[in-house]
Amino acid sequence: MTPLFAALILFFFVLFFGLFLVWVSGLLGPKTKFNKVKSEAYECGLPSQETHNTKIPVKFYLTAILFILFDIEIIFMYPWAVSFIEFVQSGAGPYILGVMGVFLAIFIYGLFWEIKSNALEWE
Amino acid sequence: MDISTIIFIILATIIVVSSVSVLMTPNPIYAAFSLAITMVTMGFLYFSLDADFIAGVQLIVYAGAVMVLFVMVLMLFDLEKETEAYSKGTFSVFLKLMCGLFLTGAVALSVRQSIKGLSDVAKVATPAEQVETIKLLAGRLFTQYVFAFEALGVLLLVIAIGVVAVARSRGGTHARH
Amino acid sequence: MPDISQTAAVTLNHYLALSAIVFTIGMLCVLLRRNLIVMLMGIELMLNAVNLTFVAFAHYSSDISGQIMVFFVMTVAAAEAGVGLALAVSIFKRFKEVNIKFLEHLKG
Amino acid sequence: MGSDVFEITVNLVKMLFIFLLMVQLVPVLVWVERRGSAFIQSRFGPNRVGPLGLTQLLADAVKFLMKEEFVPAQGKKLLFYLAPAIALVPGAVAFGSIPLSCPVHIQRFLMLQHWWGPYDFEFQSFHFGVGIVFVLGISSLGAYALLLAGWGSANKFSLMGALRASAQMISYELALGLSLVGAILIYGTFDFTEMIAQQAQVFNFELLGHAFHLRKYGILMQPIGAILYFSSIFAETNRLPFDLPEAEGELVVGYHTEYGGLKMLMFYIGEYGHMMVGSALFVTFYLGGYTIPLLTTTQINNLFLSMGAGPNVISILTALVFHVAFFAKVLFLLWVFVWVRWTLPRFRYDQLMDLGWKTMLPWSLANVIVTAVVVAYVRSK
Repeated sequence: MTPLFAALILFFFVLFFGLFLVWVSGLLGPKTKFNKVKSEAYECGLPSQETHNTKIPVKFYLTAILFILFDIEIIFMYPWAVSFIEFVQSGAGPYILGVMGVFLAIFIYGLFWEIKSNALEWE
Repeated sequence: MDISTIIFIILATIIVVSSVSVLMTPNPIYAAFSLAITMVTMGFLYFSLDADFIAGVQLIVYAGAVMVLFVMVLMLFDLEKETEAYSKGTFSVFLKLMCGLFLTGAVALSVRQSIKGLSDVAKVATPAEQVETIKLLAGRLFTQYVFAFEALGVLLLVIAIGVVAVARSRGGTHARH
Repeated sequence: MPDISQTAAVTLNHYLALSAIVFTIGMLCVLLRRNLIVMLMGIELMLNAVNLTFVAFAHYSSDISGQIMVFFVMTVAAAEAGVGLALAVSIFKRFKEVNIKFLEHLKG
Repeated sequence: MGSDVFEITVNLVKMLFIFLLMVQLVPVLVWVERRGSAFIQSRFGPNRVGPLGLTQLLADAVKFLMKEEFVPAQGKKLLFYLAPAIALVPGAVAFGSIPLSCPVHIQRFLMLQHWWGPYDFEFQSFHFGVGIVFVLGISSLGAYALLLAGWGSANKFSLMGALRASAQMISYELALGLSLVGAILIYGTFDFTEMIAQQAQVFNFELLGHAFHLRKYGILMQPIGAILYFSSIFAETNRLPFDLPEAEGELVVGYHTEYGGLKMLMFYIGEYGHMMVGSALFVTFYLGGYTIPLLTTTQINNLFLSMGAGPNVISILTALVFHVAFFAKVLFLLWVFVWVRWTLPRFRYDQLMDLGWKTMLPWSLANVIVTAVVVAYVRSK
């Protein structure tokens, strides 16, 4: 049993278990006739002012884009962190610190630039 | 048929079906979700190739970040159905299809030619060896490829600044009022 | 009599063929679709196919460099998606349109 | 695949057991949450159905099952039904890769006129060498359930809730990922089992004339990392004080506004699963995993040996003892979730984002830098 095969079995098992639960809940519940008012989108007792496709602030997407960029920089730190002790023990400690130091300096400059330029402000 | 073959067949089928549905679905949101399925399955395929770390990165970066961004942007655009999803004109479609088929043939042929020198039997790594693989990867990354690594740091910085600048920019001569 | 488990095993060919198929689908996506975002998705698909080739070669030739290349390609691909979407959003904000047909008029 | 039928069967049963463990814990947690909230607010909480209101859960389950099926008219049916199923997946799969106890060693034994074994069963569904990277990757898929639900419901509250939730999740994923780098620097591995083995080591020191023997638990070496990690799981799981996606005053209940009955319950199972994975990771990284502070494996083995148990039974019982220890730690952390819920007020959305990007990210960066310098100094000697 390779870990991948086990993970795939679990993945699909849980997915189909979830779909099965959805199906069962539809089967057991009471059946009602179609009701136009009921099947409208939820609103607090008033006719809906806006539809679901309302304007979404650009802010969300800017956050997501900055997230991707910083996420990759963090992913680069994972192999660095995991092999750090080996590098240090083989006498390359200052070198590996310097390599990541330059990278981190760029990262920190980017982060503070974003903060300073109000790209991360939410009103 | 051994277990790795079954895994490969299942994953390959999912990848092909979902990537075809990226091409075929007229609604971009469904296309984005299909692409997300492709990415996740591709990640699992990397696990079967003993590239565990790369597979994890694929899940984190592609499935977890890039595709979320795509979906968010599509929600921002609010495009229910596209009016003209595909390029028109039978001739241009024919041309493009021919291009695609030609490329497939070329790639398949070159693949057939290029694999002669490589052994088909690969060793299977145990979890302990996987850890060593990561350390090997890190060792190469921070010595042999260190310049590329730092250059990517600069690239990401430039893009982080550029994206904010592009998002801020307004006006221009072509604005439709 | 040949050993069935040997002949049925997944070889490099299988991965490369899969990669070629995905690459072609991605290219068709770029060529045929007219939505800017879906075209970007096609590019991501092509990059993924290339990554698969790299990982498969790294596995079958026992050389880790392929995986490092994949790492770099992923970084560049994510950066490309970021910039591409930023441009698409700013185009959409200005013209309320992401169809490539419309963008043909942007000349001069 | 395993070598024989017995091993494969045990592995499958184990997988099912761990999955059911997670699902079964959810009603218990709901009960803890209700009774705990009641305790903090000095009221009774559910106390009518069964002793201490324990069977309230069963009544609730039946009620959820009997709810009417409902899809909004403009909703996208496929996405609407798929979202709750997907919400279950990340928590369950990520939980499967965390070791819940020490491995069980089974010696050769005779069954059905056939010799079986020897076997080594790990107390986890599957063991990836890159443990933490796999868990982070799988949990990042959680955003899809939210986005599918938000988009599929065709409701502006759902959509806004989903967008807020995913923006919040991705913002805090940075601080979360970075706070773990400090711990990985110290352990030098991605593998959970190895991390736990390293934390089981004892280091001795003298203070004020007393000799101390402490386990090398991660929280002693990475206190700031532990705090940052624990705070970011609150945001990752959309719990108070970071439950902006379902802030009742503004967005009804966020992305699952249109869901009812069992489908809504499944989102809760997903959320609690996420909480459990977060807590289990915290235990593995910072609280020594399944180890017990003052007890070693040999001591427990000797205890069972003195009771006259055979080697296989000893191995199983030892694993169970460690399993209980692991779950005691996880349950304590889950209680902290409830505790914090009624202690801290909710943040405003801009404060939440500021906290994630401008406070926690720089602090975890500083943590990484300091840890790296210290590790380089200590290990080079």
